[in-house]
Amino acid sequence: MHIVDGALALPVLATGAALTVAGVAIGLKKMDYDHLPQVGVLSAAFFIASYIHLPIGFSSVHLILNGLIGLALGWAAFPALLVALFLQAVFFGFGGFLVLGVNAVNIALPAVMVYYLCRHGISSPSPKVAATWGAIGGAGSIVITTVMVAFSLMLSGEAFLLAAKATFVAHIPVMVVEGFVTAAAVLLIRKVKPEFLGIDEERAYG
Amino acid sequence: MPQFLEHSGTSWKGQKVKHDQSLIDRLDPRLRVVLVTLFAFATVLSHNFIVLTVAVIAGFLLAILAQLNVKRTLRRVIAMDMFMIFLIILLPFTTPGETWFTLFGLSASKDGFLHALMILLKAHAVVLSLLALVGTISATTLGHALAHLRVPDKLVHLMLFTVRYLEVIGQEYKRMRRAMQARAFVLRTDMHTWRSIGYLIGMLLVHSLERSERIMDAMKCRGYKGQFYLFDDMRMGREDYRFIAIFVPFLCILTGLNFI
Amino acid sequence: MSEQNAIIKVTGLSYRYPRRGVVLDSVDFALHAGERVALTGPNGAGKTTLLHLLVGLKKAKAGDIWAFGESRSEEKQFIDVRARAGFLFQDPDDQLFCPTVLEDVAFGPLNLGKSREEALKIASETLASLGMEGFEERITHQLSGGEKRMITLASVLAMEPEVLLLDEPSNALDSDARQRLIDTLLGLPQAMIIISHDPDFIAQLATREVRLEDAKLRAVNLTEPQRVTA
Amino acid sequence: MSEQNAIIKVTGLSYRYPRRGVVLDSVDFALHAGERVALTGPNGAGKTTLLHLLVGLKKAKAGDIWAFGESRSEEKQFIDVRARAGFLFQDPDDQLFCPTVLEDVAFGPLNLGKSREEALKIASETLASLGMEGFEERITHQLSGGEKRMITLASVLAMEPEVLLLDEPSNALDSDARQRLIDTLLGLPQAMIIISHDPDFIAQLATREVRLEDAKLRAVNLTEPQRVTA
Ligand SMILES: Nc1ncnc2c1ncn2[C@@H]1O[C@H](COP(=O)(O)OP(=O)(O)OP(=O)(O)O)[C@@H](O)[C@H]1O
Ligand SMILES: Nc1ncnc2c1ncn2[C@@H]1O[C@H](COP(=O)(O)OP(=O)(O)OP(=O)(O)O)[C@@H](O)[C@H]1O
Ligand SMILES: [Mg+2]
Ligand SMILES: [Mg+2]
Repeated sequence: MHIVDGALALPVLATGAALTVAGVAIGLKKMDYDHLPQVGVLSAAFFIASYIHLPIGFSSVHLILNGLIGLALGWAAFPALLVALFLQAVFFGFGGFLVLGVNAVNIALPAVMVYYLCRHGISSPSPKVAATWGAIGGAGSIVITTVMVAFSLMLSGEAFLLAAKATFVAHIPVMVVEGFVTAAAVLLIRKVKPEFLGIDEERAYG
Repeated sequence: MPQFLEHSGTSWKGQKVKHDQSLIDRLDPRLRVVLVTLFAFATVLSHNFIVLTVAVIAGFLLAILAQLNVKRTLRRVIAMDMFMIFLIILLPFTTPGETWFTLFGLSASKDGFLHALMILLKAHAVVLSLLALVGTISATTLGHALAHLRVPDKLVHLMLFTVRYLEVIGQEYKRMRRAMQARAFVLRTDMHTWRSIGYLIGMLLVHSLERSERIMDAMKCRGYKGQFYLFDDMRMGREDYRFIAIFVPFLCILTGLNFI
Repeated sequence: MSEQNAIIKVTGLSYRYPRRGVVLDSVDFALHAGERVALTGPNGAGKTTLLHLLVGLKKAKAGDIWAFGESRSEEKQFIDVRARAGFLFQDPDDQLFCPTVLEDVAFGPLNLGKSREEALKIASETLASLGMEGFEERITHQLSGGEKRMITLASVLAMEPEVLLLDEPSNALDSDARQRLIDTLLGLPQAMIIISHDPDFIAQLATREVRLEDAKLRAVNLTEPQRVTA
Repeated sequence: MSEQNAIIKVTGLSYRYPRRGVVLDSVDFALHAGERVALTGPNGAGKTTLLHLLVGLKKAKAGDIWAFGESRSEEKQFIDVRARAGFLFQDPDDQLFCPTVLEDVAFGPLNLGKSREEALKIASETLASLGMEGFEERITHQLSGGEKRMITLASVLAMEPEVLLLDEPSNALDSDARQRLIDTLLGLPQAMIIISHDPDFIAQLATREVRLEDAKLRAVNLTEPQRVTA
């Protein structure tokens, strides 16, 4: 999902950077110092998740988990994901440096959208309903991310159209896997530590 | 990303990329961050093949100067190449223009090929210089350098926490993964696998969060009041100015080349 | 080459950690049916490492491992070993990752290819046999230390293992929970290896003791008569 | 209201966890100079929680806390308490967070406003006084369990605390390390509260025992004479 340096046009880079700065500013404002450890944990988890590979037939996919992170953090997902992407870029050469803004907005904006879309659903008293919304959040964030990645490419040149479409198709298995994995993770967390997902205890326990 | 690269990140503890001590290590971290940013701009914004070739060579030189571990760096660069290989292969066939050659009835254009080549050069120049100049700083020091460069304090603290918890989570992940293996768990393409991995991740987050709270408590018990102490000072020295004296004119020439 | 009645047998087993150096230096060991072997040794001697090697969670640098009548050296061959040996980890927190007790205990049987109904049935039965009925719907994460230990034991036993590998099972238990654990283990027919720093715990359980020190494994003479209880 | 010579004193202290319910119900307790009080009780009784309340890491739902001659209720007031009380955590992994041993031991003195040179000097001296010289440059998370315990103790002592709060200090230690710990603690002048499940460890150290059970704290009669060693 990470785009490398050199592929995108200047206006796309600038727009991405501007959106990320805005998102991070909102995120930082909504996050106080006592919250830092929690956000740091999720940022680190995103980093680790990209090393977890699951087999799909003969191939394998790695997890992205931006849906889960969005559900847990809301706007704070912006700074969390920016930090993780920055560390990956600087220390592992994953993704580029100047495209950091575009990469961050492509991954963090869907996280925030999922937060508003599914936050209510996952705190439903029925575990089935909650799991479904978890799955929607997990798969949905990947769908939006992929669409945004495709758009970033397309806006940078007609020639990328096919690559953009291919990106989308290639990520369909990821959407399925992330859906199931996020649903299970949401189910577990709401049983074990509902306050982590901002779920009211009374609601989760009926 | 190919499988053989897995786990290189789960055991990363925020230390600098393994390499031998070098000239670059003696430079001020703030300077390194600033210079790499300028270099990235000069490279990415250029459309001139001479400039890009020089930039890639400069990237290589920096990597050599920083004495980067060859095997490790190669693995990282290859991993990056895997990301864009798709894009690069498709480009010649999707860009309109005069036909250069045909493959399976598809015509590849020269323009597309040149465009692909340009992306390759830019990406490699940036990644090499980044790994050489910034990847060789330890994450904590980098955090402090960023704070000096007016990056918001909260963001810097977040980064320092993230680096600290990377180790906690990475270890916790490995231990739990091993415990699953010990109960005959094998990764497959099925619901049971996905549910189990979902549980693993959920539990990982809960454990790590609680551990992070306990670590925070332990830090408070030893008088921590919200400030990290570092055993390094940042001061520009003679070597820094010497490096600037070489690097900045080089950047000017690199930019200037675009206009001839 | 393998002894007829040894369930697990290793010869010349060696292991080293990158920066720590050699922790196991050409270790020989055999576990026979019905034995309860205590594995002792100072902190950092490599006891946990040895158990990990036995089930292939770490790869030995040298040496041979036979388990259940076959030589084992590759990851593929160890999958079967792990299905037949029950491994209790040093820290129960590492081992519990499902939200409820019942799901966690059923995880092993599911991996062994049992259907969901079967797995849940086995899980309930195992819990009952350990006197832990009523815990099925409890949240694993909120159990006390002693309860966690018993649940991880249940989740190991639910796989109907042929041998048990127990890493410091009595750690952090209060005296009641500790006694309950001893009684349970004494009632089990399986051969087992028990790591422990608790001399009294070992005295009550073990039929034989081996000590790991300075990367070497040697037998300990059990002079006190009460040590052989079985 | 505060007793003259009590270093720490609590009255009517209560605490409850959201789903767990009440763990401490109107607990009274006082620690006097020179005492070594053993705090015992079954798993999950709330012993760790009680220590956390004493230094303000958790906020009591009801009750009063006096420490070092002052009443403490707000976060600000507890900062001073934490600087003067040395807290050894149940899990040493939670407590070691610097890459090297020396940095970790120097972390506390640095926070107390010492200069870098002073802090490093104090750290080296404390390590030496515990017989841990030579460990300065070791990587903290690669130490064995026993070594970690001793290092965390050093990092607590480096702050020159007036009282010690020790949460299961002997866990997972081998017999040598355990004896070294006992000797070290017996040689320290500070008053301390020691949580432990190990009767022999308590017998060798404690001057008095209190037991936490069913959310209530009560004194235990130490009948055996050897329990009072100081
Ligand atoms: N991943 C690792 N990297 C480097 N050294 C390690 C690693 N894991 C363990 N060690 C070291 O190897 C040695 C053996 O560790 P092991 O956990 O097997 O000891 P143990 O006998 O189980 O000790 P304990 O009684 O404390 O549980 C220790 O010195 C430990 O520090
Ligand atoms: N964050 C939490 N949320 C809910 N319950 C908790 C939390 N922390 C602890 N508990 C519960 O509170 C009770 C007291 O915990 P505490 O850690 O104080 O016990 P303890 O006496 O130290 O036990 P042990 O001997 O096992 O260390 C336990 O039942 C525990 O499950
Ligand atoms: Mg061990
Ligand atoms: Mg405790």
